[in-house]
Amino acid sequence: MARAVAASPFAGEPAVTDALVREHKLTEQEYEVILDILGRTPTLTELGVFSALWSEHCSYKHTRPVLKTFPTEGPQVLQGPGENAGVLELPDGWAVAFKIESHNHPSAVEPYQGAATGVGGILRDVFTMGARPIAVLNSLRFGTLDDARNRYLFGGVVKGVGDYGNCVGVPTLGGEVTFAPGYAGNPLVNAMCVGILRAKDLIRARAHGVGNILMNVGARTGRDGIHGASFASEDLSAASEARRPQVQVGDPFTEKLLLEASLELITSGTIVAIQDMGAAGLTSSSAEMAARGGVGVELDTSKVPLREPGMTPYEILLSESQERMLVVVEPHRVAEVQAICAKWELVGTPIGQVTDDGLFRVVHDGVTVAAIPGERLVNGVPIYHPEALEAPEAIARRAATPTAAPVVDATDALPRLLDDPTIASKRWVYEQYDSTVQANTVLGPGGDAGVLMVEDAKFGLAVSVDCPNRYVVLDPYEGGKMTVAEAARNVACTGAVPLGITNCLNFGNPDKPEVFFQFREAVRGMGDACLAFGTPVTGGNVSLYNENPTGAIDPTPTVGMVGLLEDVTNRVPSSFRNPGDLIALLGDTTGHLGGSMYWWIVRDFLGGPPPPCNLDAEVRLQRFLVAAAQQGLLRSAHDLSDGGLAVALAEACIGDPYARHTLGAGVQFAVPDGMDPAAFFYGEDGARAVVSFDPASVEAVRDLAAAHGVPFTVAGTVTDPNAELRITVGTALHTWQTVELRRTYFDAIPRRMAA
Amino acid sequence: MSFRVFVRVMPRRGLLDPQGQAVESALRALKFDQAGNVHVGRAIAFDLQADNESAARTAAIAMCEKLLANPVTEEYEIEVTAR
Amino acid sequence: MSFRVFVRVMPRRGLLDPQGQAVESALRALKFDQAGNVHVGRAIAFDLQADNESAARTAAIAMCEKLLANPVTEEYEIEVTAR
Amino acid sequence: MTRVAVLRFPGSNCEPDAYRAVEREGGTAFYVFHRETDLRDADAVILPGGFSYGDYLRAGAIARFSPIMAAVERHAADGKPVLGICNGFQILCEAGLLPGGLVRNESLRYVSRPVDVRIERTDTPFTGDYRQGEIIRIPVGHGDGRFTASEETLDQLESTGRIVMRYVATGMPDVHPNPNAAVRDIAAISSPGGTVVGMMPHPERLADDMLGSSAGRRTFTSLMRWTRASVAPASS
Ligand SMILES: Nc1ncnc2c1ncn2[C@@H]1O[C@H](COP(=O)(O)OP(=O)(O)O)[C@@H](O)[C@H]1O
Ligand SMILES: [Mg+2]
Repeated sequence: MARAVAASPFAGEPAVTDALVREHKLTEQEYEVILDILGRTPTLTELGVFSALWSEHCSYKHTRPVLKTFPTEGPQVLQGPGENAGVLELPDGWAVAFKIESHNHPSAVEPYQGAATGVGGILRDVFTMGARPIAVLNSLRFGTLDDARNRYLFGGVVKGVGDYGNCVGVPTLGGEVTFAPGYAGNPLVNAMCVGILRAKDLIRARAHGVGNILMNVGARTGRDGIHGASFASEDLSAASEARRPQVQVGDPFTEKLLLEASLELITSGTIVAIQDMGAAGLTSSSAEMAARGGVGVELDTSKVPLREPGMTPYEILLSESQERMLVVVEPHRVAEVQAICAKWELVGTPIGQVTDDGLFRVVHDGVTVAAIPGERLVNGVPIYHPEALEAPEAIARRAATPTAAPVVDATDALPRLLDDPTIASKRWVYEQYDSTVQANTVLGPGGDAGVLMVEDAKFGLAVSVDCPNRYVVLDPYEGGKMTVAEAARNVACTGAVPLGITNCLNFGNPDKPEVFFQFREAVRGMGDACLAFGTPVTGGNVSLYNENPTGAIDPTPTVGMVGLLEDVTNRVPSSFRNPGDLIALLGDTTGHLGGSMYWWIVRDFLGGPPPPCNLDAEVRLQRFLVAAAQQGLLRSAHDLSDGGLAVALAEACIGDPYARHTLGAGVQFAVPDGMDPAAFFYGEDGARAVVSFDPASVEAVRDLAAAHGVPFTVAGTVTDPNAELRITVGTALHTWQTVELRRTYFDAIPRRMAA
Repeated sequence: MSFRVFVRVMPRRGLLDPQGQAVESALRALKFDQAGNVHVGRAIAFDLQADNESAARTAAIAMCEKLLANPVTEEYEIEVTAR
Repeated sequence: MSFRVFVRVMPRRGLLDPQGQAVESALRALKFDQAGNVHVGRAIAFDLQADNESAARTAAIAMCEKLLANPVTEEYEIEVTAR
Repeated sequence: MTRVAVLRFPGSNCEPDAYRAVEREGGTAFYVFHRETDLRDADAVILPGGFSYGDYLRAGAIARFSPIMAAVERHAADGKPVLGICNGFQILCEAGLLPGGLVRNESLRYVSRPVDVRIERTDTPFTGDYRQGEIIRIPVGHGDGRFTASEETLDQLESTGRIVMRYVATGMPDVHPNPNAAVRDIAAISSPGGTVVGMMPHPERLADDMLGSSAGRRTFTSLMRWTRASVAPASS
């Protein structure tokens, strides 16, 4: 193991004091370990380096043991957790790289730049694997839109996501937006990127080859986001308001050049390794690459191209200026790298080298200002095993039932639900995102999952990002399972086989036992579902301390799923296609209202047990949907989630976001004994979908459902353009004008944003 | 009294200004190399009714603080002229 | 000599200025109804080396004509101050 | 074989889509970098969509000064086909190869969605395979797509038949047919001779049946036919 050596403070740097240690968010215990690692007092520069790498964001010190329980293996996995992005194998020598990451805290302070730089970061994670980004997804959560601040945050975040992805030229194929009081003051902004590569071009971020050169490629370094890493590991407070000047500004134009240059550097085999400078910038990228490669690094911070004069090594090491890459290259190829950079209007600057002493060493103008044993710097952080205990209130809420009477009857509840921004169309959002650039978008936003084709390939990919956070807050384990189940169902509805997931675990302060309970149980549920579905976890990210003065956010473990359509021509849309097609309901309906949107919107009550997630039933439904698509049996398939059966039927009638007309439907159901029609319409039992198909196929579809053990009820037919939606339950007929439902559904968000 | 107000909202000093950089290099490419330290922001012009100039300025400042400038990323300057 | 130049590029009079309208209604919503005739454009600031003020102005005009403003859709004003 | 130069400015991002659309129809596409000065005997030039120079200052304002643009001007002056799509249209306007300008959408928001446009003119190199008055549905994706020009210019464009596409209502009840409030619903215009065309919609993004429609294909089949026949440009 590398032994510590001396380092001297940078000119004018104060000596490290207890106060400084505290300010760097290091505990006494952690500081003891630092003293032991160094065998001396750290310089301020070293303290800053430890503080960044030992922040929750970079070190996972509270969550590592729990994350280890995720299933991460499978024949399709080319790269699991531990790199910038996970990679799965596809047909014909192709592979898909994907990853989701949060930018919650920056977006709470500056929604536009926070969201924009979040997209920039996740794009870099994917193209540093050698993959060309082909899709972006985003998962967003805000307080309710009746509040002006929430509208401001929502509008700013959406514009930020759009402006960045649009400029780089990556289509946004999907996402989700939820509005709930639990996110007021602490919005969640999770961005996912999916990239495609030739499996042979896969490159890992591991520094090796003693004497190889470290190069800084891309933007100059300024004082942006210094301590962003520890900032992201802190409750939002007056203090973080005061940190405002740290906001990072994104430059998608430079990102696009960086993307092209990086892919050219990788596919031309010019470089040894590449890593983006994300959280904790130069420090984490260099230290992590060295640790992964089991080598040391020496950085000369005086060589780093600066945007502002007089920056100290401390600032240069911790700056989070965007659009920068750290590249490892053999000495004789530096000029080649610089030529490729120049072709893309970028600068490549040697700033250090790979060493054999295992040290993370920083020199500035010839003075060694930091020298830390690299392995212990990256992996030596104390690991915590916080107490996990469910809050009594949570247990009580799960047992409770609504007391308020319904504000509307079972029929009028449907427009109410379609007008709720969480259920309503998100067209106002995805219309601001370019969804057709790259000319591969087969199914864009608005359906269950985005589907894209790959040039000259037969297969297609389906992508979705989901988190039914209402279920998770009520029952983290069942909710965790349902999160993966919903993503898989969405992907399967298009006909794609769920392949694997990435995840972004957004939770509150892990030192609160009730928060850590939510975390542990949600992860357990997600892991169980991933095992059942054969969809390993390939990576992700954890965002803790999502708290504001009013307490922790609702726990939100977001799942990003990638699925494979062996033949993209088999993709299935989510809304009805032709008058005369038959409509069938798949799965069991028990009228489960616990945790439902109906209780929340119509009875002003969030509680009860969420629908239990039957993994076996989910798997059977997924397999049926995939088989039916492969046999070309289905004209549409739409899964049931928020708002249950009635909302799913309404959405299938309302049609595509730019349809010239709606379609009507007439369906009949025999009510299960004594079930309240509201429960039947709006209950949220899982493992269900509404499908439509050519009447000629009815036998084939029925047999296929039977073969997969999926409950199957032919309910009625698709009727004429702009006709009514008519649902007969038992003897009672309920009718709605689909044209009005459509207006309500598409107007809900624009109406509120115009306010 | 009626005043004409011009507000100049520029990126906060120290923050990256990619637009300023792009314009600066475009100017260089066009051989306008005597120009430097280029920054690009927003210009807002409006008429304002107020009792006197200082009242007008006070109102304009309030507008900038509340709406016209984003204190997180921008700084502003106000120019008030009677008309 | 060194000069500081401020250029204000505004939408051509007569052209629809949705940004100006949006800001105007936002100001009304915030009860700043003493403001009217709001327009939003671009502000460009830079340092300029020139022998004298009129040379500086001439250079700045050339920059606007060539790059900084689009005569079809925009009009500009220049402010030059010695420093 | 029709040789089509697809320009690459820093920040262009639709050039692979245009390249594919040309090759799909049997043309030979090749990229020409902004720093180059020669179009390598291209029969036609496409300025693709994207965000050249990040759209900083004004969309297309910086790209128009790229070294390659002198060659594009010569190519246009020779009456050879030039197509500017979206950002390419913005660059052509900034360069003065087409009149008017493209400014911020009235909604102040970027808009990505299909629009219905009517083909107003079929004697350009890019619309010959469409039917006069035909309405096609095709995607747009832009934040600065509102075409504007002086009344005189607009009247002249109308009277000389240089409006190539207009946004039209075909009943998408809940969206405005004109996605950016372009004056006189103008989606595409041409040079006096019709050989230089700028359009906000993206035909190259809808040139494959797998995408649910191939309404954009004929923009490129038209070009192939036009260059093969290489008839003199129709002048009005
Ligand atoms: N929730 C999670 N599940 C699985 N792997 C995770 C999770 N969170 C983080 N990881 C893995 O830990 C590594 C470090 O994560 P992160 O710090 O987010 O990467 P980056 O350095 O790109 O920000 C990544 O490889 C990531 O995939
Ligand atoms: Mg990262």
